[in-house]
Amino acid sequence: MTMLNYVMRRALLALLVALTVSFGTFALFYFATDPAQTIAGEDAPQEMVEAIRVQYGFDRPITVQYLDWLGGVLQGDFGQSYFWKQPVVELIREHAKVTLLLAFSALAVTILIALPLGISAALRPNSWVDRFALSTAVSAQAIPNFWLGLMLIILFAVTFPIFPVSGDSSWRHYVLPALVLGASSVPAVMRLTRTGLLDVMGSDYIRTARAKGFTGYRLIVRQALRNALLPIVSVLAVQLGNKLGGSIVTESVFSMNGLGRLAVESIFNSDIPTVQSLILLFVLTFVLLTLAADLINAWLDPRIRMG
Amino acid sequence: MSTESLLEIRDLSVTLPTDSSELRAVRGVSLDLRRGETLGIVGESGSGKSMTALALMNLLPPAARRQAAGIHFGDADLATLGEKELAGRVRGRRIGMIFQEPMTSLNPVYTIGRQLIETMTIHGGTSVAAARRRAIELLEKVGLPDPASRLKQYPHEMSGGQRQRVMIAMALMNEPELLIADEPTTALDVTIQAQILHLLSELQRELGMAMILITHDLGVVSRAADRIAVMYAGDIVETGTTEAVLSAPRHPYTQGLLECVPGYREASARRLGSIPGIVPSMTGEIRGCAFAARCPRAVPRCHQEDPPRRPVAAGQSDGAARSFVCHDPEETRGRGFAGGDTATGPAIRRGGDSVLRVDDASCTFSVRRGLFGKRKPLRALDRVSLDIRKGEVLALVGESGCGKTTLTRTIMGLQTPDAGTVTLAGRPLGEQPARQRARLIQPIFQDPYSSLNPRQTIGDLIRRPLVINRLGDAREQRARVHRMMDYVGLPSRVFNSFPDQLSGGQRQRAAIARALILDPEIVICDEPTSALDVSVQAQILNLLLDLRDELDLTYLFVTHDLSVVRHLADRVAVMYLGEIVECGPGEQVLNRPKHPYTRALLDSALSIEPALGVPAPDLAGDFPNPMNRPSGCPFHPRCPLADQRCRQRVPATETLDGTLVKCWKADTPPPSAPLDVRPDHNNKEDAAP
Amino acid sequence: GPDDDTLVVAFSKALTTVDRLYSIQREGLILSRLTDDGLFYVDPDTLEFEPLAAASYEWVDDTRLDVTLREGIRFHDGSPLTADDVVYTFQWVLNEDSDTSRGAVIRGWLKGVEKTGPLSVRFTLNMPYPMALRDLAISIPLRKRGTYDEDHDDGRPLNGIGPYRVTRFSAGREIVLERFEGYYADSPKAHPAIRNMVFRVIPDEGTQQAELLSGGIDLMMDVPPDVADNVSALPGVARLEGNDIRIGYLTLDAGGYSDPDSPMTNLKVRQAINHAIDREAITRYLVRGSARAIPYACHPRQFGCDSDGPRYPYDPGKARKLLAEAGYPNGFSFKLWAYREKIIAEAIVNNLEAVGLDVDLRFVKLNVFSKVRNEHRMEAFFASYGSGGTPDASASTGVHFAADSSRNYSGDAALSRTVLAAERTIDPGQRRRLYRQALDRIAEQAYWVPLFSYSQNYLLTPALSLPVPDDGVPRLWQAAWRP
Amino acid sequence: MTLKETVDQTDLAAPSPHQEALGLTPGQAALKRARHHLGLQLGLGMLLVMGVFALLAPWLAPHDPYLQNLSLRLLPPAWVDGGQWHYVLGTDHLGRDYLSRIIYGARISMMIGLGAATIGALIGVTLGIIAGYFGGWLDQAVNFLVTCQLAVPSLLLIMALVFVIGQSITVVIFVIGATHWVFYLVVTRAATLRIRELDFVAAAGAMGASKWQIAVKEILPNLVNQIMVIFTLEVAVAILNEATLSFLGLGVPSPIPSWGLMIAEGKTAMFFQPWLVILPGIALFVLVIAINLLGDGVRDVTVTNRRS
Ligand SMILES: Nc1ncnc2c1ncn2[C@@H]1O[C@H](COP(=O)(O)OP(=O)(O)OP(=O)(O)O)[C@@H](O)[C@H]1O
Ligand SMILES: Nc1ncnc2c1ncn2[C@@H]1O[C@H](COP(=O)(O)OP(=O)(O)OP(=O)(O)O)[C@@H](O)[C@H]1O
Ligand SMILES: [Mg+2]
Ligand SMILES: [Mg+2]
Repeated sequence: MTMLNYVMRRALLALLVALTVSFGTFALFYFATDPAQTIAGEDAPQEMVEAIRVQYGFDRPITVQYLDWLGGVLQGDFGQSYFWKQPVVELIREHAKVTLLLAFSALAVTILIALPLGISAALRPNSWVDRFALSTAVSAQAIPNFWLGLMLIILFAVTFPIFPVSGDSSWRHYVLPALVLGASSVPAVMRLTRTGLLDVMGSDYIRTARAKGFTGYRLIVRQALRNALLPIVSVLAVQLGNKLGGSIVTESVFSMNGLGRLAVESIFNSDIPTVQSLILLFVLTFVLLTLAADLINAWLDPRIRMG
Repeated sequence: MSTESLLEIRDLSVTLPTDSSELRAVRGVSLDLRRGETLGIVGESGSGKSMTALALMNLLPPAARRQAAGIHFGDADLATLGEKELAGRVRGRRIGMIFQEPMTSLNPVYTIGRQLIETMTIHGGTSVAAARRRAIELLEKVGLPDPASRLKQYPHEMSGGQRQRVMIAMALMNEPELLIADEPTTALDVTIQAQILHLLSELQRELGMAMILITHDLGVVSRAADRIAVMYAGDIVETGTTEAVLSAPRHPYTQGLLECVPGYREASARRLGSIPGIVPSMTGEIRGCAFAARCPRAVPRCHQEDPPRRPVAAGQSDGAARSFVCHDPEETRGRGFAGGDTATGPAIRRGGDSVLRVDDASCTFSVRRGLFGKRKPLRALDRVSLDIRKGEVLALVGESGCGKTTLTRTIMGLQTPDAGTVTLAGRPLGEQPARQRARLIQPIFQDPYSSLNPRQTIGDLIRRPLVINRLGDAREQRARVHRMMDYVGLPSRVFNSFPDQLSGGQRQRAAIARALILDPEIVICDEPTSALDVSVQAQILNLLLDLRDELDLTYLFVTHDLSVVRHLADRVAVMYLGEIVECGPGEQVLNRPKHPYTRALLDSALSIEPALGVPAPDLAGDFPNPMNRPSGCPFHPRCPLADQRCRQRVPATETLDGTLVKCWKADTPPPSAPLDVRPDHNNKEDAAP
Repeated sequence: GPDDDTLVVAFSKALTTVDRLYSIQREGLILSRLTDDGLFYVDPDTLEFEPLAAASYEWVDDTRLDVTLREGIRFHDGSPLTADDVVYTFQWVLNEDSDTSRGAVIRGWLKGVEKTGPLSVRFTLNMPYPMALRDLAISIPLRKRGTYDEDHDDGRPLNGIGPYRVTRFSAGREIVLERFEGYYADSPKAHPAIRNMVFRVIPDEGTQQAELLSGGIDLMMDVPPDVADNVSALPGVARLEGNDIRIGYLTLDAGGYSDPDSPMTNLKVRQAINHAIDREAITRYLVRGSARAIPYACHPRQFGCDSDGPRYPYDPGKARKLLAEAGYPNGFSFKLWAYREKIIAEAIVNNLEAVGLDVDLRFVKLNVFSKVRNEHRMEAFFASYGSGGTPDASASTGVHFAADSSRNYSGDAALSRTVLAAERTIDPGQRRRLYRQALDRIAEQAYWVPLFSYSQNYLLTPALSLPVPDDGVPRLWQAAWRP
Repeated sequence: MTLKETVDQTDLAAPSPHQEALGLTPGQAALKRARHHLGLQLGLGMLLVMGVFALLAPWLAPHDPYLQNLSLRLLPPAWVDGGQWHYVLGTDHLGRDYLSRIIYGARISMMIGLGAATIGALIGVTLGIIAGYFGGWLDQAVNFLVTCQLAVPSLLLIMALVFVIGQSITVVIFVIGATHWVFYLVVTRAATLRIRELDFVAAAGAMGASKWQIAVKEILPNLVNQIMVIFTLEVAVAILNEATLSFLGLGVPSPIPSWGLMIAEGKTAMFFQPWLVILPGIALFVLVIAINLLGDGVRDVTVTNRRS
């Protein structure tokens, strides 16, 4: 089964990547930070810090510590968070909910804005729609994410208190963050939709279809769309990946308890088991998403499927 | 063929906006077409042929604007019909269209079946089942075996020839009254070209369609068209019956075009005629005759006044049938084109010592197909042996993908063979340093657009070999470049220009200058003219032959154009699927071919013979995929003579009449008569009324 | 709000556990004063250590302490508190394997605990330890016997004896408390007014403000003074200002740990730096509130914080002169490390640059900071110390000047001996003398630049009344709704 | 601009057969198109203005951006009640002149943008050419690197790196540069793969040129256009990244006036002194939009043969 083969190859790559990256992070933290102090706290007396150092085994050589952790992972034990004193798996499960919800609603925002805009721009190049779409893209690209978040808070949570300022406990908490996070990938997706569709519309087979008598929406829907979707699927996969691992800024501006924040906090606190597990998770997500995009594309495009 | 008029185009113009000004791609074209008739439109690249065809059904690029006094198609005026009516009633229904690029003209993500069926169902009134039956029927008709299973295939699973057949079937689904074929065979191999053209004329006759056949190949129109329209710079400069136009061209451009075709004049004329200059850019207003700048007969009036349309009424029932657009100045009548000096043609040379030997060279690539595919070996060269002798022109012919380029790359040391050796000047190539090799052997490539680095000026480009080989100081190098540019006929003002600023012909001259500046012994020309228009091709061929004489060069000339081979080759080697199947002296191979494949190639080549029709090819099928080579003789699946032995055992190389042949049947006489007494395949009894 | 009788408090940092035995975070301290009672507690008004779960205590001698428990104290699960529970708690803490965050400290002085009656226990000490009551008051909440047994799981986040019980704990998000109706009535903390309390984790200050303004939270703690100024100017917000036992200081590498040739080993340089910093201005404009510039290495409210050592008033001219005398007329470059209050660090840098020093401010997170500090690689750092809320000089001098402390950059063995001796002395007069001696030495040698004491700002809804704490730890059980 | 666009536009061999002999040089043609490109001119204009500000900051800024005046903290802009014309845009929480800090901030942003984009380009282009031209296991290795880089959220990686290495402008530049080379790499690799097959590369081989000569002299010059376009975009990305980093507290160290840092510092007071957040935000927005306009313009202008 060749597809299985392919998937295996990718899995192997993912494994290698995960190992490399996680060892890199491990070394980085080993040489630069003192997790014991964070665990003990700012004002902790020295005996306490020392006790913790020994108790957690931070005094062992790096390879021993790393292999110890790795051994645990291989047995399905992702360890105990130093800082939260909880099983990492549980910690991640808890935070993942927020991030998943946020990422998918942001993706929905992106799709709802970018696709219609991109499609209408491509159908009438150089028209006002096109210009509008392009200027939207250019400006959206230039607004820093965190700043947009702050402005939205000033506007819609304080001046006009429509939405809550922060938190993640109800759907209303997700509106502004999803908007911010979604807006960040609008330019890329919109432009890609536009150029992709323009390319397709300028292609020989669309000319053939027109010569056969296709026009209007039928031309788009029945002939162009599937081809134009190919690049979009890939870019959406990448964007979703970015959102799942990279909503750091949004989560911090809106104080949401997602994976991004968890990652940041764990870094700041040298919570190595959590950092490591998160990185494994991110690598896995990335690989899975790109794999999924490849498979979807293969399903959409017989050329990829069969060569 | 009836005399009822089907299509009347009056004063059709197409303009396209460009960065700075407007490009007038079509300038006031008027054309008539009768039911069942085939009209050939010929002209060089960029003359506006495609734009004319697209303008008929308004399939122009979005920015283009179309104007016409009228496009009367039967009872409808296509010039005034809205997009909706055009789409609903005309496109695909009454007018079918086939495009040049079969590789990209089918939607890659849908099956052939879906694309065929929707052609009918979109216009309503037909059930899917009926459309499906029709699709199967038509696929059968266009010669695709096992049509029902073909419906499930995707375009990329088919070869170019097969796709073009699908395109034809698609265009015919609704039995259109008019079929427009825009260069339907240009991208295909000669053998396939002949098959497709033959198929088209058969179908046309059977269905009684009219057809507009657009091409730049005079050989193709001469065989396939009833009438011919010659386009130049967006206008039709001469029209008439094929026979009349080709045998007695009246417009200087038509004359020039014909002079350029190798083999149009007697084979003894080793020097081709050529039209100087290039097709003008069609931006802005053109004053006077568009051709005047390149015309040997031009007088001052030609540059100032628009030339009149002159009917040639001599004994025609239909006055519009033959005309040309020219001032036709009396005083210059009979003045021909530059290449008229037949006397200086080079003599055929033979003998000389072997300067390059290829012994049993094999070359295998490993190719992955598709995302999930495994790597598979692709054998591009299979134990090829060849030798090139001092001073000769060795032509290497074969269909696309047979390994010609791989062989030349191996010879130049750019590709290391898996097995076998290449011996250059008595030493194995592998043992020679690259620079030493470079001074013995130099290439000229097919595509003058990709063979010159767009980021270097022409001067730097030509000088580069000297720099790399550290020959002379900067001043000497520059002087040598100037001398070389002189040699190849490049004006020295282009020294500081970039390749983008040059025409195709000029670029090819620059490439030649670059190849020759190291003073090599052997020049490898990989299809050096196939990307060029005929008029430019003639210039380059002439130049190459002149240079050979002056610099005492040896050429390995790769081509698939047999008329070019006939024109200049001393010896010919024929390749098929990575093997050399026949190799021998030019006249021997071309006039008395031993291998059935050589014979088929020669049969398929279309020379300008208005009296003949498109021959029925006796070569079955397509060029096979080199990934799965047939057993035994690789040619056997397509060979009309193949028997059990051919299927099982690889033929050995043997020598017959000084020709090397690799065929079990080399001594069997051909089933059909030799080329020159070939029976008339002409199906057009009424070619010239 | 008062409507649902729920006080919502914002926490900037997430609490990792509600068990005070396993956390020393400030937030945990605030919370545990609601959920847990120790044997003793800090009287909020006098800052004395008073019995809480203990009815009375008695020092048998320097190393033995008898404690009698109150009657009728119940855990949140309804079971009564007994001497067994107390013994269990302390034995658990003393057990090396229990890994409590206080174990190391308690083990330092406590030898053992034994039951002397159903409601009385005896503590045996390793050595005379004046701060024993403090440790019992601040660090050790009482636990039900068997709480940490392997098979023990009663499904509740915490089983304490405090006036509030935890009904929900979701780490990093919120903690929900409910008034414990079974709380013993003779406790000084009895009869809290508010029924429910929610602690929401909102790391971002701006967000906290917005929440406060929009009614999402009722109380914000640790508010930077600027924010407090701004927000309290708005209607619907009240502001409280209180003391904090925390002090800010610079440590200079007098011992030459980071580099034996460091300019910081030069007394004149250290004195120059002391003179260069305008602590008055910094205190007035940046720390504000009840904060004061401090002349010595302790909080003025702490016991033993007296010294006659030299003071270093702001005098850039003198600082320059001292630098020149020390051989650095053009100043020198060094790295100043810091991990909190960036604004103040920047102001300090600005002062130092004004006298010709070239300062590279390394503002990092605590875990990096402490790594570098513990490896003694800093030439100078800006830090602060809260003394765990203890109003006694021992809480900070020992940590900073004991010989084996990684925070000790003085390299002064004699000073370290003095400090250690003070920690083992019970007699108050003797202790006072020893601390004065130590503080004098620190000031003379300018090992530190003592900067200022902190103040605490609270923002709250006007509907809430809250007594201002003196030690910086709010006593939420005293919170009430204004009528 | 997206990856695919850039990759698509590497259509080097796209013939422009109908061009007049001896037309414009590629440079001239681009200039000519630039003259009709509004976005490009607008972007360039804005960028020039900001560039002048950045270069001449010491002369243009009314105050020393580092000079603190604790007694004049948090002055509002001059036109707001309580503002002073002496401090046109007010002061920050340490009493430093906000206008001067914003002007100096342009310097920081540009320095970081240019520096990081250059480092990214060096890494990405080198790896891209190596992967594309030499292929084989080198390509595999580079592909592995790319996957590593992409699989970890880049902001997280940057934060972790800055966090452990320590904050300084150099570190920020290097870390951002070292994490933003994938775009260069993908585009150069794709273009190199395509160019490698072109005949002029074979011609150079036939002349006896070595592999490195071919890579540097034949292939690299053909990548310049795309590299330039990506470069401008990456400058913008780097600037935003630095701002984000500074906002999260891991960017350039205080007291260097970085816009992101200023926003972060102003954030706590954003409901009361909103200009502290809005003003640097606007500066950032204008700079980035100018760069993006320039980048889009350069792409439109240098990429030939783009129909529509
Ligand atoms: N999409 C387009 N946009 C702009 N100009 C175009 C476009 N297509 C063709 N042209 C220009 O229009 C002119 C006529 O082109 P046309 O395709 O009709 O030529 P042709 O005779 O079919 O040439 P060829 O033999 O190369 O197909 C040429 O100068 C060409 O450059
Ligand atoms: N680098 C390569 N990798 C994989 N396969 C290759 C490579 N180069 C050539 N091939 C394959 O080898 C076969 C021979 O190719 P080659 O280019 O030599 O044919 P050709 O006769 O020159 O064709 P054309 O007339 O189209 O130029 C083809 O099937 C081609 O696909
Ligand atoms: Mg055409
Ligand atoms: Mg070839």
